[in-house]
Amino acid sequence: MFESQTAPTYHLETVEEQENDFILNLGPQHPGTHGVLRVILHMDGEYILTADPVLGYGHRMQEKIAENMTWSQVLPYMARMDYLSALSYNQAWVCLVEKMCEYEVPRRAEYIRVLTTELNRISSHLLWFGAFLLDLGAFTPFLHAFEDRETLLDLLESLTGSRLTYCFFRFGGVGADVDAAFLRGAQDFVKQMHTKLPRYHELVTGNVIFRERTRDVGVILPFDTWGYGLSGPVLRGSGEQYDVRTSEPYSIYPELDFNVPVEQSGDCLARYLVRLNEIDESLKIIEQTLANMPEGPIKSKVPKIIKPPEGEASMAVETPRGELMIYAVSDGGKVPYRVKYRVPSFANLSIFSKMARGQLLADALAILGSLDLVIPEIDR
Amino acid sequence: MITEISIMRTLLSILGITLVVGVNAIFVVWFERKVAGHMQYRLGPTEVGPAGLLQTVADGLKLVSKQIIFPQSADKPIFILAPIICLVPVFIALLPVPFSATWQAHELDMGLLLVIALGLLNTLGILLAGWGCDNKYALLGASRAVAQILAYKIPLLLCILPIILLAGTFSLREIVLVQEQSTWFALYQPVGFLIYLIAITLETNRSPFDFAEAESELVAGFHTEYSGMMFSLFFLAEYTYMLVASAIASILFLGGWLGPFFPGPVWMLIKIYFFLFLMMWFRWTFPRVRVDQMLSFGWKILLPISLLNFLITAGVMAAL
Amino acid sequence: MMTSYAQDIITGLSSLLTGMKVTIKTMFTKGHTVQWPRQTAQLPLNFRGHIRLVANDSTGFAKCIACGSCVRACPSNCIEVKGEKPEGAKKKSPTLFRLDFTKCSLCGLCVESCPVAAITFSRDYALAGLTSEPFAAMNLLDEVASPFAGEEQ
Amino acid sequence: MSLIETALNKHSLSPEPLEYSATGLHAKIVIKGDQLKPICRSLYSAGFFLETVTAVDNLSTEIMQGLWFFNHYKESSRLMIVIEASRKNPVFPSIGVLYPGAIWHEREAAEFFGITYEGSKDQRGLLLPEDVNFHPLRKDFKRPEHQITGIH
Repeated sequence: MFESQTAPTYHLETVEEQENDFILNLGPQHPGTHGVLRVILHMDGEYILTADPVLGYGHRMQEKIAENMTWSQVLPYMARMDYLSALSYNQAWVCLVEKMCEYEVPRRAEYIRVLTTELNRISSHLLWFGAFLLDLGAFTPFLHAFEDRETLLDLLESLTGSRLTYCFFRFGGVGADVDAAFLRGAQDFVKQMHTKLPRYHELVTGNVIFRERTRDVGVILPFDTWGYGLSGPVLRGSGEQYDVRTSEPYSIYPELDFNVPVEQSGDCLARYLVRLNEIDESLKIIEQTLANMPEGPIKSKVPKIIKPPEGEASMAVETPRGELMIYAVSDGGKVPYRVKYRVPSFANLSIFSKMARGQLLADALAILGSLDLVIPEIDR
Repeated sequence: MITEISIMRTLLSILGITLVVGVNAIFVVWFERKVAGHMQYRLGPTEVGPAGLLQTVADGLKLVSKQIIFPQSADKPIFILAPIICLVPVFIALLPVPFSATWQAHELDMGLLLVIALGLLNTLGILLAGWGCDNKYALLGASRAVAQILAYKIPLLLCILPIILLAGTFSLREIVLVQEQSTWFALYQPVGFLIYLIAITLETNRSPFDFAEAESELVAGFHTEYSGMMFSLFFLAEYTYMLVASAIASILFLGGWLGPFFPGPVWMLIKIYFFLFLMMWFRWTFPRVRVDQMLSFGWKILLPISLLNFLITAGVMAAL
Repeated sequence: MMTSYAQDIITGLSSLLTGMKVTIKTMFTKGHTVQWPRQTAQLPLNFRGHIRLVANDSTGFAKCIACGSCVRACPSNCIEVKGEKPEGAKKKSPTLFRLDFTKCSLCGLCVESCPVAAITFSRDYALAGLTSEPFAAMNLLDEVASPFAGEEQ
Repeated sequence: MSLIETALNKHSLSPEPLEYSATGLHAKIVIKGDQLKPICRSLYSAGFFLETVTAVDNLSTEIMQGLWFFNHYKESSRLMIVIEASRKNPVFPSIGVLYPGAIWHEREAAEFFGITYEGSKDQRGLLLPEDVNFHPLRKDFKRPEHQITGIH
């Protein structure tokens, strides 16, 4: 309907910084960057010549912190990296240590882990949905998403005791058992989301303004994906069906029946659709775990002081933002010798300067929103 | 002829307009927050006054008591002038607006023209605000406001022209009186009505066309650097402008104060608030349109359709 | 071309109207809002406030045996415990149990590490103050009776 | 395994297979510095994506291990490439030309470990403040004298 004019394309090599360039500092305090991200934009009117993200405003040196903590003390720090999917990070860390020490995990604990992680994934996607629309200038979807997220957070709070920075998983199990009220609440939530998701589509997906703002904006071509190491919905929007949950199944994921949503067009709309479809798939997983929840213990016996044997190991999980890999080296001691977090948003943001080149300022913010960045995770 | 009575009348009506502007701003801001709240599963203001009605007064007092910050590199005269230039024209534009057959501050033969002309000055205020404060975001916002002006003003005028053809007058009061003889012009001009609705949303810088502010892109657009009372002048100007645009819309298309049972001013207010509610409804539902998309929307869709609408009306009028 | 032009406009307009239908419906639905302080939301059962000491049912003294495992478990170094044996007792009792709540991340590792289940989460949520001092050194022994009470005087 | 073997076929390297269930990795190869770029070229054309670039500082053996992690979208095949260098002045080749995503990882590892990535277009720091003159992840790193004061 509103055909946009073709944007002039610029190449990095041909653009030189000039004295009278219009330089715009997007951030670190800017309503569109969702956190302390700063992007230096060289602009020609409303068009962006180059974009250079400047990171580190929220840097806490998590990898060094981990070298000064015992293996179990690192656990609470996991939630502080990606605060929107704390349970995925919890899972990565406990699975890593369980792998190194060869601890057993009871089946009920595995079910609770997957159930809560998927709930957490939905809450993360809901928040992203709202924030993305906020970037596009629509305020109402944000609070509509928060309305549903509120139910979800209440539910998770009743189990884990916190609303956002969960520290719930334990080596060899989980921190608390689910009760009948929680299971009923989860069932009600699934029902509620099944009626609410079509509303989101009515309110946003079909909207002509939204479609024009996102279609063909910020296209990631398939041959860019592996050079930048993209993962998660950002990758799956470009047609690559890569999901750690299916490619390297951990926990009980191999027993579950779910699809990995993929879109081919690689633009903001594709990433949006992937995430909304992922909510659907997560609901499917939750329904299955609720139906098959086994009885039994929720925690196996593990020693109080954890000393993984000397060696190295890596563990990858699928967070709502993509692949999180933790690589740890143990020297047999009480503290990790080296921990490396490979975080999804970091790789996903690195392609931004390429995508933003030659785009309008408004589009750059749509792109930034569609990448689903969590800045503390990037800065670590 | 200037008589004592006419001077008294003018003074009284200026007082009346000031009252209307003030009360309207207090009420509409509250109304908008309530509408927004309930559309988002919230409640809106509830604490100050009955149902939070006095919240705006409290906010206004807070704004007035705040320090006005002048950026060091700002062009101070322009910086101060900009909000005034924004507010005064919309204030004056209320003069020829009739709230009933008798409730009118000043009858003008060219009332409609005056309102249209004053509407343009608002953009000048925005441009000055963006230019004067030496802020890049504000400058971008102001340049957006200027860039869009032709894209909606021409369709807007092309929607008004058929009304003038139908009514045969520029006087707002007489346009309503003509509608009393026949019927609401919205029924003759449904397409023009729709386009006018879109155009006034554009004209008042309201979402989905709020590029000049564009919170998520430009922080606060042209008024990024304004604080305290000067910011609230922009705010007042925006809401008064909405009032004027809605009043003109109800006069042109919905027969102004005409209606059964209630006295004229009540009907006029009902119609005005209907338009205000529509604009709020738009704002709290839609994402923001991109600037270039809005321009091509203005030139490729609004302009040809409104031109066609005008030509057809003129043709039919000539044939009759 | 003309038909697609008109079709675009009509589908566009109808999509906008669908969205407006959703928001107007929402206007008449009730949300989650709880108007604090007139109403209060229910705290969940597993709510994690700051930690507090559990008193022994019979004596009223703290169950704590001042073993220091919570101090070692804490990732933020926010617990400080000192203890000694009261006269005639088999186990130690805390003479000092101080929490630096400004550092605490409410992870609950201390609660889990405690061998005698002497620590639990409080249900205080409205914690606010004008200075950080009251929270930087919270004396948790205040809430429980102390076996040393007689000696100090 | 097959994907890794095919990709590295022409380099006559035999990756050391690792127990996936125990380490989470499929293979590991230790190579010389000048072999990295040709290997990465093969990996790139085989569609391997870059997980991360990092390092491990080993104080006792005086060795800085540069680590490169790769994986494949189609079939999970995690490959770890190791290059060893002296920890005094570690220099590794940059693969930013092939894998543009590596530039940020290299910038991060460079400032954390004091590594020089030769041929990198972008040598700026990434996460640490601009004025730091230390490399916090080196094992002999001592907290600098400078203390931040005035935090309440």
